[in-house]
Amino acid sequence: MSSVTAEKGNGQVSVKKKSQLADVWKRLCRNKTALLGLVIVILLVLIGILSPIIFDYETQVIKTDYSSTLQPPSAAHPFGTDELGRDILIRTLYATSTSLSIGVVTVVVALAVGLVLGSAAGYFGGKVDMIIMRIMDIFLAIPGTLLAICIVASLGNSITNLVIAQAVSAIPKFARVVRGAVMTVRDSEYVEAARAIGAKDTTIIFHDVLPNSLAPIIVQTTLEVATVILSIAGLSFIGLGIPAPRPEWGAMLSASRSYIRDYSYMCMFPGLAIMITILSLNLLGDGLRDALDPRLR
Amino acid sequence: MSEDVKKDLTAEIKDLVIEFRTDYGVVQALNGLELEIERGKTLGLVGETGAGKTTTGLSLLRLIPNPPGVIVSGSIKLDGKDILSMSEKEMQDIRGKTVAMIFQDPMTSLDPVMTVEQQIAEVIKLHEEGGQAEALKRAREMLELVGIPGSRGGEYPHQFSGGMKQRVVIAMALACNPELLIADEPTTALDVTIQAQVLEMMKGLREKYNTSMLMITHDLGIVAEICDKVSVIYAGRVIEHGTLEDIFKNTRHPYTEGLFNSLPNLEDRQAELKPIKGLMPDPSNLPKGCAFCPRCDYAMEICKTQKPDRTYRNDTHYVECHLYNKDNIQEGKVKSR
Amino acid sequence: MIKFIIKRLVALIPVLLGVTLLVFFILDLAPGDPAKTILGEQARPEDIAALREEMGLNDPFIVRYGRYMFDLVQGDLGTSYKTRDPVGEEVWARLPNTITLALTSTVVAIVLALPLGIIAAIKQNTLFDGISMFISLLGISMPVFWMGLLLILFFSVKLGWFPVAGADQGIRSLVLPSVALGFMHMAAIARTTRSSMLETIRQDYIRTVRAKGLPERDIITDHALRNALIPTTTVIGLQIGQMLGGSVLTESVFAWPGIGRYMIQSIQGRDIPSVMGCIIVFAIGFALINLLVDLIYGFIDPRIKAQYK
Amino acid sequence: MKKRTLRVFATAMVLSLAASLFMGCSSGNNQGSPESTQAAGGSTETAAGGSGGSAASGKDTLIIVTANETPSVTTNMHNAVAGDYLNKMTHNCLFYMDENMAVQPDLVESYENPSDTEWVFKLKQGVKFHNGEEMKAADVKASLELCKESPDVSLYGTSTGTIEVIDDYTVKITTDGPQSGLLIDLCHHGNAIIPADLIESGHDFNKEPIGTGPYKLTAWNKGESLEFEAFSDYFKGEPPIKKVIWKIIPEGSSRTMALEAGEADLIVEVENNDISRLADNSKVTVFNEGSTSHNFMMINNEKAPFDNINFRRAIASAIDKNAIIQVALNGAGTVADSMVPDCFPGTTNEGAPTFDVEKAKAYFAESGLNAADCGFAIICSDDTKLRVGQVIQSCLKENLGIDVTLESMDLATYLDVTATGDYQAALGGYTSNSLLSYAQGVYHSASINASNKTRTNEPEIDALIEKIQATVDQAENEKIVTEFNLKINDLCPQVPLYMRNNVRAYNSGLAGFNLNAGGNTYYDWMSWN
Repeated sequence: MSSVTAEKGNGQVSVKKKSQLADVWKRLCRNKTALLGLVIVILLVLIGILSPIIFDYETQVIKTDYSSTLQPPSAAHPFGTDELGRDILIRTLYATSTSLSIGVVTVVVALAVGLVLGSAAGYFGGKVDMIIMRIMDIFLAIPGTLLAICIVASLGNSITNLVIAQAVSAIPKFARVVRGAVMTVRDSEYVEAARAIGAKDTTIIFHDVLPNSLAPIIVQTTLEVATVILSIAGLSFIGLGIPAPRPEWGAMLSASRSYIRDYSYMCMFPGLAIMITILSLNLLGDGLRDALDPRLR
Repeated sequence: MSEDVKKDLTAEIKDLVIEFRTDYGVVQALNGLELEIERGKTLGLVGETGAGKTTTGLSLLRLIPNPPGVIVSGSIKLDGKDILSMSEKEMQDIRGKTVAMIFQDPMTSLDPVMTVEQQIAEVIKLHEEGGQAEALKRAREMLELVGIPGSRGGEYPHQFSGGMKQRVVIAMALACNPELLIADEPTTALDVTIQAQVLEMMKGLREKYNTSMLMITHDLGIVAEICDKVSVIYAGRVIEHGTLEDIFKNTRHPYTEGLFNSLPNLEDRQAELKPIKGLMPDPSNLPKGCAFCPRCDYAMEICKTQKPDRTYRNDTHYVECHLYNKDNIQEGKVKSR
Repeated sequence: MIKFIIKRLVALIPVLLGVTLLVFFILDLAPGDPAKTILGEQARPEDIAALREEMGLNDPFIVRYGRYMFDLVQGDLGTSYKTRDPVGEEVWARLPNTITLALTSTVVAIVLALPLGIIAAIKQNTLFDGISMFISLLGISMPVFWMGLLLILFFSVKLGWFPVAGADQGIRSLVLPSVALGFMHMAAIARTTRSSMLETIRQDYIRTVRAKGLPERDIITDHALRNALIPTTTVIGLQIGQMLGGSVLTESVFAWPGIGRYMIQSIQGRDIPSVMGCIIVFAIGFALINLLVDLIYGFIDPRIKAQYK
Repeated sequence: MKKRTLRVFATAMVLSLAASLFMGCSSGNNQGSPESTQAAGGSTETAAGGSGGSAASGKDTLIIVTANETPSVTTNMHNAVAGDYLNKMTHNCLFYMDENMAVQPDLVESYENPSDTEWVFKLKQGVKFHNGEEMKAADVKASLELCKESPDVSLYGTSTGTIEVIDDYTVKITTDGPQSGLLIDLCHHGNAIIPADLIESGHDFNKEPIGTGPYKLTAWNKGESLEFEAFSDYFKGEPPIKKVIWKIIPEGSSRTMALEAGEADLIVEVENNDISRLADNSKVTVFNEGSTSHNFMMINNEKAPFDNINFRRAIASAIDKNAIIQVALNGAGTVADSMVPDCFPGTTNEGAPTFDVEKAKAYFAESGLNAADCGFAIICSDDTKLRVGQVIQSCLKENLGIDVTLESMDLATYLDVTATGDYQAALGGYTSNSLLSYAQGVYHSASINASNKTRTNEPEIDALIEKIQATVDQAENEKIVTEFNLKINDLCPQVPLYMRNNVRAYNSGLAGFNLNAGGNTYYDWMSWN
């Protein structure tokens, strides 16, 4: 086998050198499932952006219509209507924007904090590392879902608090990944070189260390968006998530429980929406991992 | 010509073509390889990294990973029997018993979660009579034989140094008295002092058991020390073959010559080191003519378009190069134009 | 080994201290008066005041935390605001249910995942591989509560094979929650098993074993699997940890009377000592699982075992 | 080699072994006592009998499914409806409320009312507690006094004044001024009679709730179920149904399915959308009648625009209450217009605003307010309330042009802000067993900062409430109630929405099912056909 890889390696040498990004892109495109994930994610983002524009929140998304409650799927309502006569298709689509935006915002917040903490811990090491990571350990000692539940329960369920709760449970994960990545590049030659020419610590971290630790961080980010969306759905399902009447998949599923026997279609579409979203993000994340680090394949 | 002479061959490979079919294209690993290993003798297989040496070794065990490796054509015979037509079960009986292999990197060649004596006993139990206890006893004897106290048999590979691990691998390979031992760069990963010890040990063991051996290496020093015959392999094909004397004293192929020239000469340290220019050709895109042509100082027009035929200098020595024909083969190297 | 376990358990103490402080602080941020919540809409101010005094709610944060920790050190998880019973008892009564569910789901997950992952790896790029990896992908993408709803819809509502909720019908009650919770983790474990098997099968030592003439079956069981189990064990450990979080949702879907559901009820009732108790039990469970995983490592991997001495 | 293979799978083996160990442990814990093991067997039996359609003769277990687990079964330690249901099985009070909400003597043989403030109760003789002791006057005194000092229920201990033991079977209560609500308070589980010596010795009633009731608690599997066994020495005779199991199933449709499958015999909280489905089921009987639960939109009368009486009347007239009943209760309720529950003697709907868009507009014009300035937020603390809120939202927008926002809030915060008056409007309700306690709780100025969330502060109203309290004579009392009702309807301090129905669904094989408007069911009256 080693001979095969060696030969493969040789084969690649003759290929013209391309920028790293283009290379990653090429490898990603080669991976059909990852590409499928990417296409679905792009579609979902489009749905997320367009549905608040296309559908009027007041009249189409949350307006109740008692004359058409609990209608099974039909031409007028392809996914049927819910117990308040609202169109499930519109609500499912609209919820995409809620879930995706919260997912992305949360991950951005968690990433920002995690980057700072993780790179500080990884770069400086010693006491800084110990203190930061011990605190992170405390957060990691509580299963993420439970920590988020506690925070939302305490602060009340608003979108802001939801973001805070999810971010708090995600920060330690990012801090860990960043720390690990930073530590591997910290002692590499180009960082030593930067240090030798007298660059400041922050400059080194942000200009030399982090860009070279991107691969695991990007992968973690993609996968974490999926985790957060799943987690928000879970919180909403137990009534600690997005406050009604704003549509959210988990909350829609929770509402469908009472109608599961006679109106089982109600519990299908929001669930499918979650699954497709998570599936595509996972496919993309896996694909990115493989594309960014071909050794892992 | 040589067909007429009846040789006692342990292994014989004829016109072997092996391809690796990957996403990146089809790689021609072996390209009509021919090989003969005489009983009790040692054949050196010399070439650069990526020339197909390990593939050749693995093909004798029929262990080419498939996918992506595919044996396209050719034959591999052990003791005159074609192994390509054998069942998997028959092959399992051959592996470790008739043919054993020592791998390049002792660090990764041992299962990290099994004691070394168990790993040796495993092969003994598979191929010899007797139970677990007897196999373990034999395993410890084998360890002693390669210079490791039998009492350390209960330890795990991570508790051994690199040289000792390679001894374990050798003990494992020799445990069932194989007829053919394939040693794939057995000393490359080791320190120089350890290299000598291991080589010395292998030599001793080979003589003791009269084992045939295929010594895969890129180190001409090892070849000189241990081999009876030498095959020089380039891009999946033997381009020059002969006895030690044929190759060392009557070098014909420009590539073989290049290999010698890239060695430092102790007697004349002023002499210029002449590494072979360039790299191995992309095995997924081999030149139409002679594979060595792009790197050859003597390349002619014909080299670019046509594959060279085999030319014999004597019964034991042949070369594949357009520089030579029946008439000029005895004269030696054609001077550069 | 014992020394190692003790060392790990001692190292757990500061983490748990941190956990209690963190959770106590978070829960203290909660608006609303627990006394009011308990006494309800019709309560009179004097009753609320009396109850607040009785529950010690009027003391400053640090006093309450100190008192809580003082009791905790003595093994007392405090008194539930809602039932006025020791939280320890409440949690203890529900713990077996949660452990049962976690264990059966783990068993479901492992028993399904290992063969699936192994066969998928051996038969890489075949139809079997494709199908099992697709199922696994679905598994990690399906929210456990949706899975639960679908199982209820199909097996309870449509077919009537299993009860829709509760834990009072023995094994019959246990099947659907275990499958729902186990499926998700099965998926993650199967994926890891497959990839670590693939990774292992490509290792040099597997080639060595092949060269010995060992039959493929034995190569898989005696060598590849044992090595592949090392990363798989990590993931199994992580998954059991996540299962604790997932059990909250599963218990909620199936009305399973475990700690997860108790925690949700306690949160809704602002029953802070009970929530604290649940979190502490979860954190301890989480830590013990990690310890167990580390010990199993040692069992599988002699290189790690050496470090335990 | 085999040995090694074994070791490979050892991990899995250890895990499954551990699993079986723990499972063994858990079942041991769950079953706790031998009684409960039998009960579990009994439940399987009933399941078979129930699904067979014909109620099995020999059936002696009643399985009740409920959404909520009681926080406590100790009579003085909770004021939860879920706990009240259970206390009424294990305990008796001096009085009870019959199916028509009339007060009837329970542990009392007879009583006299020598003056407005003096009550002499003759106790029944030979009444046994579950521990075999006889219930005597000292137990009554100790129980009623315990109620006074327990924050959860002390509300029901205010009317009882001074309690004296005259002899073993005679108790005298001297009230603090005339108390018309005394007998009703004595029906509350907070005043249930428990043994004095156990109170004294600090007995854990939550473990072993000893009372005089028809059933004894045999097991409480936390989060799962409570099991009861008939008390053979019950003073009214051993109940026909020997075992009662309360199963906690929080999820509504799961409860319905359990009943349909025969896994349960009685649902306490019937999912609204399942009512019609259950009604169509021949094996199931649905009970669906009015209750005392009065639900309304509370408005903070201290804040503008709710300080304007015509504005209050305007919004009270602008809301389509029938739509709300459809949305919130799937029809299982009746429209409430009166400011108090109209199920008590003397109450009236007269003068209360009704849904009438024209009138609403007229009131609004009269208020002199501008719709644009009248926007407010309604706090909705659960899903049902949110749905109701959405109806109100669209009604006010459509009929009066007022913009209303909905504010989602958890229960604890909602209780907090509404009690302190830091809100504009909120959806809520009040359930009471008597008009007096309703009026005291919702409209008396003494309840401001507590349950008087509209912050009604009218001396005239306070005086009327006090008069109702002090008028012991029934006919006289009713007259004052009517006077009070008219006054409060005119004042319109809140926006009444609906009276929730009490809905139960049960196995048709069950005889003697009973339920009064206050939600009380007496299980010892029931039997299997």
